[in-house]
Amino acid sequence: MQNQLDDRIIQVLNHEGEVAGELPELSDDELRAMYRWMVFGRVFSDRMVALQRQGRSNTFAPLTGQEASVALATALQPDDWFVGSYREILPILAKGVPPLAMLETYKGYIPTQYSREAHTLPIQIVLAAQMPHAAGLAMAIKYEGKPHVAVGVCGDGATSEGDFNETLNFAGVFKAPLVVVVQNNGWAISVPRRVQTAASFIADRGPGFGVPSFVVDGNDVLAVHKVMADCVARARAGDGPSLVEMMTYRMGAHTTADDPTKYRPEEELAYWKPRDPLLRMRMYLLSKGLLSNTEDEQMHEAVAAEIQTAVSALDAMPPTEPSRLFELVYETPTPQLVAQRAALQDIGD
Amino acid sequence: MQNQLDDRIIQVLNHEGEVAGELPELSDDELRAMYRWMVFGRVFSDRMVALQRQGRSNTFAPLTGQEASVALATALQPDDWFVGSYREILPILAKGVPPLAMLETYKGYIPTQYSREAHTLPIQIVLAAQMPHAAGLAMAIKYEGKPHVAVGVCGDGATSEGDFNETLNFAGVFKAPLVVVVQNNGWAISVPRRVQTAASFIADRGPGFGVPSFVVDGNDVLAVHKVMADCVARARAGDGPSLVEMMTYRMGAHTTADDPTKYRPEEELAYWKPRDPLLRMRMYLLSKGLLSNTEDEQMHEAVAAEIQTAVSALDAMPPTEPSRLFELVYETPTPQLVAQRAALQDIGD
Amino acid sequence: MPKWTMVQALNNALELELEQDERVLIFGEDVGLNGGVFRVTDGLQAKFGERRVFDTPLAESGIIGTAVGMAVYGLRPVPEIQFAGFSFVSFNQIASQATKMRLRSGGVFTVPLVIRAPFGGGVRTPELHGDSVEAFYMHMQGIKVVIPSNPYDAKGLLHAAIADPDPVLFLEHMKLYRSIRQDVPAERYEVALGKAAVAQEGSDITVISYGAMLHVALQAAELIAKEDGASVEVVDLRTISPLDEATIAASVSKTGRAVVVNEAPRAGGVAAEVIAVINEQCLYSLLKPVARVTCPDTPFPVPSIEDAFVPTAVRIAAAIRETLKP
Amino acid sequence: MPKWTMVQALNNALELELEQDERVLIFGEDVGLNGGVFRVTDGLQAKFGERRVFDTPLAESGIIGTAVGMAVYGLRPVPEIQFAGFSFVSFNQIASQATKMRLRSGGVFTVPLVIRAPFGGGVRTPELHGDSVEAFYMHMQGIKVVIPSNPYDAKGLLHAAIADPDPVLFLEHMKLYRSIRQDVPAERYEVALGKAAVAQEGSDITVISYGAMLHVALQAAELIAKEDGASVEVVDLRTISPLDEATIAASVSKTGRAVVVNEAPRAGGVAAEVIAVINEQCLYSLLKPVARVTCPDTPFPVPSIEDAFVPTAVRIAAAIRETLKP
Ligand SMILES: Cc1ncc(C[n+]2csc(CCOP(=O)(O)OP(=O)(O)O)c2C)c(N)n1
Ligand SMILES: Cc1ncc(C[n+]2csc(CCOP(=O)(O)OP(=O)(O)O)c2C)c(N)n1
Ligand SMILES: [Mg+2]
Ligand SMILES: [Mg+2]
Repeated sequence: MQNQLDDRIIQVLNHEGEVAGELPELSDDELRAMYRWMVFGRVFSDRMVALQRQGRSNTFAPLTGQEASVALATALQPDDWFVGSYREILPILAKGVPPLAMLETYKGYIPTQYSREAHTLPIQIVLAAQMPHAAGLAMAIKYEGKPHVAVGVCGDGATSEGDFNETLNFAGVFKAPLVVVVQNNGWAISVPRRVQTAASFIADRGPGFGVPSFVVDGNDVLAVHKVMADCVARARAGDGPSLVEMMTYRMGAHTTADDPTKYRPEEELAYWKPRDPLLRMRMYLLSKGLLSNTEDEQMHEAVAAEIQTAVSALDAMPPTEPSRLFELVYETPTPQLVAQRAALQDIGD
Repeated sequence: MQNQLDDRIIQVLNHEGEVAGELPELSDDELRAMYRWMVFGRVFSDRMVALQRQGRSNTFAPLTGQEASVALATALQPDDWFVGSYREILPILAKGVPPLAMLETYKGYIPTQYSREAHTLPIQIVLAAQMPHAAGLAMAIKYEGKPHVAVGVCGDGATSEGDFNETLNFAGVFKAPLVVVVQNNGWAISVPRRVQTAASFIADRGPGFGVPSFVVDGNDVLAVHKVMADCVARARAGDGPSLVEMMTYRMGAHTTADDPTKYRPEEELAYWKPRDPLLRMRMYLLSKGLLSNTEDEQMHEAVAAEIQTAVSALDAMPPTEPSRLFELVYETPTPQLVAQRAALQDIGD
Repeated sequence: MPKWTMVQALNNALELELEQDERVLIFGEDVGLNGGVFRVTDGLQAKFGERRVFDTPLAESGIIGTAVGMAVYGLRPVPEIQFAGFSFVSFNQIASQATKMRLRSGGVFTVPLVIRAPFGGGVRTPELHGDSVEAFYMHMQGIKVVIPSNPYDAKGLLHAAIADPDPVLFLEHMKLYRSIRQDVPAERYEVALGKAAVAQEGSDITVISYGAMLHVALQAAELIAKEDGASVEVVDLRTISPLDEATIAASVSKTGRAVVVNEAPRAGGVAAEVIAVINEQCLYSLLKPVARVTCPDTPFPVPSIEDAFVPTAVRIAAAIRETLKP
Repeated sequence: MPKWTMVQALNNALELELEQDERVLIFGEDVGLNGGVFRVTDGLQAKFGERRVFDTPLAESGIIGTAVGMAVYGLRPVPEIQFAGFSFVSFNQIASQATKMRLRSGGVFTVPLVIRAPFGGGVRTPELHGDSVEAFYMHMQGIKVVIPSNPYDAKGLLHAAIADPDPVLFLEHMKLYRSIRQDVPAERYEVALGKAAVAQEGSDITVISYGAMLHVALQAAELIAKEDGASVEVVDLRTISPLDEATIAASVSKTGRAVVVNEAPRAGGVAAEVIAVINEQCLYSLLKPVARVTCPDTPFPVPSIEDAFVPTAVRIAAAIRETLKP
């Protein structure tokens, strides 16, 4: 149980949903909106898994248990950039990427629904390779003198890659307005966190690159929001990068292609079940009177309906035309690509 | 002057050659032998530069000012492995690689003088790429249950590469009998240390990988020996890896192709001149009566003669036969290589 | 003889190697308790322990770089890269390290290393899992590149690769992992590196391919035999580097016509090298231009459109027909 | 018009770009105060400040990876890799990131990025400095590869590369940095990417090359003209990817004979692709097999034996003579 609480771990709500630290400044509406996104993440993930089981979608990485990741987006402004991988779907959606873009991607289509305005890069598959992009975005923001920040997120496994470390180093040297976030969910497929590094905390990487670092209870959405808000504010003020390690837990399989019973001790899941980030936030909202059980049910239904709308929109979409791929290699297809497209179409006919 | 002394920097001799810390256990003969190697390094480096100027050798990276690096080898046993780059010539020689092997390499020949018994990898050119090899050697030593260690060395610039960080991480996770050493000489060609990382010390990388780390006065050969002896002993005892940062200074140009007046502040050199590691050790030996000025001169002459012998041996060597390259791609040349070798020989005739 | 899939044949080869040679080590991401994401290393940790078969941190450059050190020391590391596309993260350790140590040390240090990695289209994987990367490694000196097309060859080639004193990149096409069962001897045997096989003899035209495409080529050959009555010789390269130029030249000299098929993109692919070899060795036998059937010069397509890109029997048959024209 | 070396022409192109476009940034190892190890960026930091021209930590993957982020943001990064052989450390950021962002985002995010890097034999550099790497990048989709053979083209191609909306790898042969002076206009002009040039017209045979080898090919052509009285057409590819197939085909259709020269090793090199193109486009015009003159399939040779490996005018002339035989 490497993720046990520790003095260093910043917490706002304990796992009973009781206030255990200083609350971030959030209005009641913001709190409810945050909870709604968490519900969205849970329902969306379950729906994706179901679609995959029905053969209507390709391999999907469930985010169950990591819904506090929505707070990686809630602390951001529209012009801030968000960069993550397959496990960051929830903050990607919350940052403004339409659910349809995710559905397209997992359907195996070339996405048509990305927009520059969400300031969010597509999901990264090569672990940690997105992190230098986030640093580069932050360097560009600084170069242009803009008051924005970039957030780059990866998993605990990805922190072992050279690119993760080079990112911290570039961010430190250039004092880039970047927040580097690690969603430490205890596992990299079947490889437990202790095999990734002998350090006590991944956050211990920070000082070696001159980057202030923080460990936060990653199942406590309010704590994550608070830490992120602080780090983002410092970056915005020109005070440079930070490293945030979220202690969370992957409650599901790695992906729909994975069978965690092969490697995961049952007690571990039992330990984490009551620490479910959704439960905790719901208990808090219920206790504060910001949510009733009925409202909660209604919210679940509304979210499911919203997702169904996106799924229906996907079903109504024409599948990707093979020829579209030829348009996306270069701005102008090379003579070779033009000829190859024509040749493929001939055969297709 | 980022290399100014600091509480954390382990020192045995101050730059006046006075004892400022606990002396390592070394016999008088060992002390004299160590000093002789330092002289060897200085004279060898100067000679290589001269050979390059005469067109008798290719680009060379002088090691002047970094002669305390010999202590990276003096703490090792014959079966321990040493892995470094072009700046580590002195410990490579001290570890048992014949000077002729270095002369061949810099002459642009395929070396014939390496021996497996020196347990020393050839000079690495791709910065930091040798570091995982050192970790792999250490893992192999541990796998075989041998009481040996591996030492991997790179420069301050090389620590920015992914491979450097991945090495620390593997070493930590596998508790490999490895000592990772950084020769922080203040510069990576024209790029000063502060541009490499925002960390106060490169040694601060250690804790982020669970690797104990030490900062040592890298111009104090006794301090380097002492720290290395400790780290090597711990590794040998099964207590895992360490990270050692040597604070030293590149007193010459980066290589014979480089002009440091383009970028290096003069005051910096002035600061470091009196901190010359050779001077310091000589003052200590003189003060202890372990060396006289005459003996010192004789030693310089003997070393120069020894190097001359190697240079003469090089001059007497037949140059590399082009066909030899074909023998060193695979153990058995492929049919393609056999045909290509024959074709090249036809043209040559 | 047991009827095994390629996964079983590979698993058996690794088991035999671990049994017979203490120097053999298997490591990588998820190869331990989990047995690899495709179960190629299934059960090996249970049998040989964590010392011999172990998970590493998630860092391909570190995996290959430490393997180089182990190989120099005298071990026989067999690391796995989870998908061949991720070998790019370790490109420098392969291109400039594993393959250069022999030269750099004047022959004193060698790197007997086998890098296993799955790849290939047709199985609807996410981005960069399906890419065929062999041409990048074919242009590298000091490494051999192997791609088996069936369980029998897979086992024999893997044994030969592990016995080889130099680095070998061993690429396993995901589509072949479980789609074919074959008689595979349970004991150790080698299929020599550097030797192509004539998968089907024929007289009118030669189709040269490897890996999953070999089977598509065989389908096309069948189609042509049935519909056009022509006799197609099909060559399975098996080793991509070094190419078996003699087998290629012998076949094309005989048939006078050739189609080369690879799943990778066209420009600078294996097919180009095969065509260059044919040009050099048997141009005068050639009755028509050699046809190339490959993926186009695009990134590997997203799953929903894969089938329009990866060479099909119909596309290969069309190229054969075109090349058969007088 | 000033007579400039390639270093001066490149320096001038970078200066003009920095002047005219605030989005252009130059960074890498030693490119700032030191002006690059070959002085290609000399004086640029002094003129444009550390904000526009700066040194980075020593990490090629970080350099290219951050450049990708900057390019997505809307800047025009022009990072330098100190020697092309070290680009392998950043191979994944080039092969799977810079070149894939357009597709991954459905065209929303693009990566206008120019990676400059020196390479090439004949200048007695240490290991891995001299290696010709272009074939690795030719097989990559979503990047263009440029190798100029003279100062005029170098400047014009660099302007075109920086103006290009997609990643470009711009390879500068070290031997050409200072060995040729040429009239170079001081103002901005473009030499189009993707267009080969006929460096010398001829009628009996075509020699196809690029970079430093182009000049060796021209010497061979002169030798052949003088000693054999044959007329050699010499094609300078200039852009390696995408290849200008039309120019290649036009020339070989005319002459009926071809020799392809590249400095890189043979297997899977650029010459193989050029031969495949000739096979496809003008096999029927071909009177003899196309000859390949390349380095052998060895690592780049150590300095003392370089000259025995890198193609020479004598070797090229021998290949021309062989190919000219009836
Ligand atoms: C460079 C690279 N290597 C390997 C993989 C295969 N792979 C995909 S996910 C995964 C585990 C990732 O673990 P972690 O970074 O902790 O993220 P999590 O899945 O737990 O969110 C691996 C090994 C990959 N996608 N990229
Ligand atoms: C991967 C790689 N990138 C760039 C270079 C070019 N280069 C050679 S030495 C050097 C500076 C190295 O600095 P440092 O690591 O501090 O070692 P030092 O030379 O100071 O001993 C550079 C950039 C290289 N050899 N390898
Ligand atoms: Mg994880
Ligand atoms: Mg240095």
